[in-house]
Amino acid sequence: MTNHNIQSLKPGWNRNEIASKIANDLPHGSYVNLGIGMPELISQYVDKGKEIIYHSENGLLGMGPPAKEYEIDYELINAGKKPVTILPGGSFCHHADSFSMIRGGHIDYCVLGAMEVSEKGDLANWTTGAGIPAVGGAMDLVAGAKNVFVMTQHLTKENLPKLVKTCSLPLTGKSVVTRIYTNYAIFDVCDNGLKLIKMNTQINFEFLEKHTDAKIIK
Amino acid sequence: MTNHNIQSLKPGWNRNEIASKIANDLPHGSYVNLGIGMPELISQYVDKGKEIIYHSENGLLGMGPPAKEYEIDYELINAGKKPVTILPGGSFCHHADSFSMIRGGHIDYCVLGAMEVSEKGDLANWTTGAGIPAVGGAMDLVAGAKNVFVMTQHLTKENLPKLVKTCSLPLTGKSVVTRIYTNYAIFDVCDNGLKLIKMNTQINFEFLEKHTDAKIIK
Amino acid sequence: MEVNKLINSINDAVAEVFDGATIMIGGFGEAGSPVELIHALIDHGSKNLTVIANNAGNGRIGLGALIGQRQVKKVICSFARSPKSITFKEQYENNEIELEVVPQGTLAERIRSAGAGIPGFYTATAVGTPLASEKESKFFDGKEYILETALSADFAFIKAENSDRYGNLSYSKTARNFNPIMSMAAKQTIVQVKNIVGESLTDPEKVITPGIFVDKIVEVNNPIIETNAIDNGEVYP
Amino acid sequence: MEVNKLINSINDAVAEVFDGATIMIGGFGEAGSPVELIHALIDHGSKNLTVIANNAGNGRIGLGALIGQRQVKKVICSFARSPKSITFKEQYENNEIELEVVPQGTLAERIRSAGAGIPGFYTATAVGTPLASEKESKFFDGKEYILETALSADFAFIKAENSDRYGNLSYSKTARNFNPIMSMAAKQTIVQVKNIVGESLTDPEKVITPGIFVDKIVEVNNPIIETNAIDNGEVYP
Repeated sequence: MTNHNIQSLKPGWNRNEIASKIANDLPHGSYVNLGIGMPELISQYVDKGKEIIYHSENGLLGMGPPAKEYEIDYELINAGKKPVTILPGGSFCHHADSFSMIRGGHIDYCVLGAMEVSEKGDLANWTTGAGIPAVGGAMDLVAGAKNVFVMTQHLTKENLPKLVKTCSLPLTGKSVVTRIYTNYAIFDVCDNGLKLIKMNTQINFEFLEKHTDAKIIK
Repeated sequence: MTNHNIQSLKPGWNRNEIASKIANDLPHGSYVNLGIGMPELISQYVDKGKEIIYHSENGLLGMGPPAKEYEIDYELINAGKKPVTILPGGSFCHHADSFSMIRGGHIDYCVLGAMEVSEKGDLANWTTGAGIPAVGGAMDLVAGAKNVFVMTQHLTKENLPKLVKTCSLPLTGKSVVTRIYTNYAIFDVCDNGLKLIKMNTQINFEFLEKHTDAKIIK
Repeated sequence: MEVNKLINSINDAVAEVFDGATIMIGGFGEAGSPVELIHALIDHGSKNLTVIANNAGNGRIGLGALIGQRQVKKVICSFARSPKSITFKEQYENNEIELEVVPQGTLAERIRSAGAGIPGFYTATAVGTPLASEKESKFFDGKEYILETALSADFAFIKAENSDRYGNLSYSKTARNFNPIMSMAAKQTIVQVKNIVGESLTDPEKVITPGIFVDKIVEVNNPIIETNAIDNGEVYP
Repeated sequence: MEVNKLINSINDAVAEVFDGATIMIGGFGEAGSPVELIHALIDHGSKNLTVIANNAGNGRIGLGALIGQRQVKKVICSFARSPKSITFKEQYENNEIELEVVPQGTLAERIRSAGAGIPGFYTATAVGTPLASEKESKFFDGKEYILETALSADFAFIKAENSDRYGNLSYSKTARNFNPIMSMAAKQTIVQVKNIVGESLTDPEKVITPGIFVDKIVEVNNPIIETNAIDNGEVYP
């Protein structure tokens, strides 16, 4: 990637704009698991006219917003181990029951970050292969949720494409991602590649193809 | 079996006496599942100085005595579908959790009736092969409980031995019975046969051997 | 817009059941048995059903009546030999209904497995018995186990004590039995409940079936007491 | 004589732990983590332990301290990379401690399986990933699954909210997590509980862990709040 390319890169949508787009696509009444990090932004953009039920894999269904200072209870935390709240209609369960919700196909949507996504929907997001390998619930979520959404920057910090023909990093799951939201565009994972659903207005298709290693279908 | 034999047959212990012997052998604090029928007699003979916790496989731990007329609640029943009570310290659970107690080896003792028991500890007690086959929880209990006690008459209604070399009826479990209580004697199932633990005083060893097809070890 | 799974009419609640469907029916004996949902299904008239339940019905109400109406082609259960199981017995003896006998714990675990995304598991139950014939076996630490597969359904009929609008359920005593696991294992879970408690169950620690496993809820305040109904010779319809 | 699993001294509660034992430790982060039992184990001094937990400890208290004392030879967990997991990181980077990484849901299910008498089960989780290498696979309905085996332990260390003398337990909110399933999966289950409530928990519908899964109970009224302790730089012993 040359300096020229870096200078010409457009920011596209910011994190909050991506979060808002995902929030719009979550249907009323759906059961949703939001991954740690960027996906945590999504819930604040959900239209007040919809009720979404949030699942946290540590045994909390009906999770509410982060706990305010005076609400903090270290026995009421989310999967990121941060103090949260529980909404009316919420419930607690143990880990095997909580992961039955995930693995048994009861979670309608999960949204996760990515290091790489392949054009077949393979996801790599748990380890670079260096350091302490730590997977958490990511492999369960991608194997079990009905719809697996990826929320990610289109390019790595080195400006390399994250959407690739074949993942080079260790996989989290094979053919699991159903939809990808980046700062540049939204794609559905199809049998023959990534189908472009929406593109940021700052960029054009040529630019998108140049910065995407995976096959894009118009 | 000749008339002479039938006339010479001694009754041995009655059902209540057998129940009392089993009750004596259940240790304080043990978790016990009593099968439908004769084993239901056992709990009334448990010494007041011991506390036994009864499990009923339909999701009741800490089962109490049968419900009195004024206590009847058709939503509080035992595995035989009869109204019962729950004792302090009792709890309810769903069927998979209840059978986890059985199948996971958490029930210390189960006591079941028998059509046949082999000298290897095979048990047949669920079907004669005719009529509607119906197994209930018997196969789970014999496969899972730490100690499987059989409580049975020594002879069939036709005065044939129930303790046999090899079961002729369809099995409930293979090499599962640990101890047998009959009206004539008590046996432990050992590698090389049924070890005689106690014998009714009305009978002698010769008589016992004559009416037992399985190998008895003195 | 609020999540609200309550349905006013019990007939609407079962309206999507189709001919040839597989239906799980909760309950152990009469405790937790969704008799009114079954009666609505009799009215609805679906045929060639496969029923997964612990028993095969009693008398001529509830599951006993559904079988009596010849709507059921197959029963998967642990114990079909109850003295009051008259409609099943009659059809079984005439080879008019199929039976798959499953040990009660294996039945429960197969149902839970379907709900938990486990297509198969190994168990010691039934090893060496006729119910293990034709089943794959495998040794773990020198002991033999057989492979059992998940048991799922198109619909689950559930009876519960309390529900809120999300479908969070609590049960009464041993009426819990198969209901929580069946609610996990069906594509559509339909619940008859004694009391609708409004916004939410009072205590989130006390929810037994979380609403995620529930699709439709109908209130039946005074359900039939099966024992009394059978003693009184009641027949549906 | 009455069933009574209460033990007065926390040191007595862990006295049977032996060198080389496998120990499950409940909790997810600090919620439900039996810090005081772990500290008693540090005092007890057992070595070469295998620990099964979701994480690998934080700071220098609880599991972080146990690892820091070099009593642990292996950790089986889903996530050992927390920023505060300092003692594990140090030993892992020096090849002084073993790690088996297990996806969190598979970890939970393997533990529950041990408690439920299931030696192995199939799952879609991790199929096609490095964590599936060397695992048997099998197709069900055309989809690939891998075989995972039960995970049991010699001891389980559990933290609960309330207990009666039978060991019936309830938990507080998300402090439930791994505790109920670990209590099923160990030969000896040792519980630290905030409140002993006497004869029985008030409501038999509300028991989360039935006493059958519990061996020893010790009361710890005011357990350490890990977050605060770590922020304060506390170190055990």
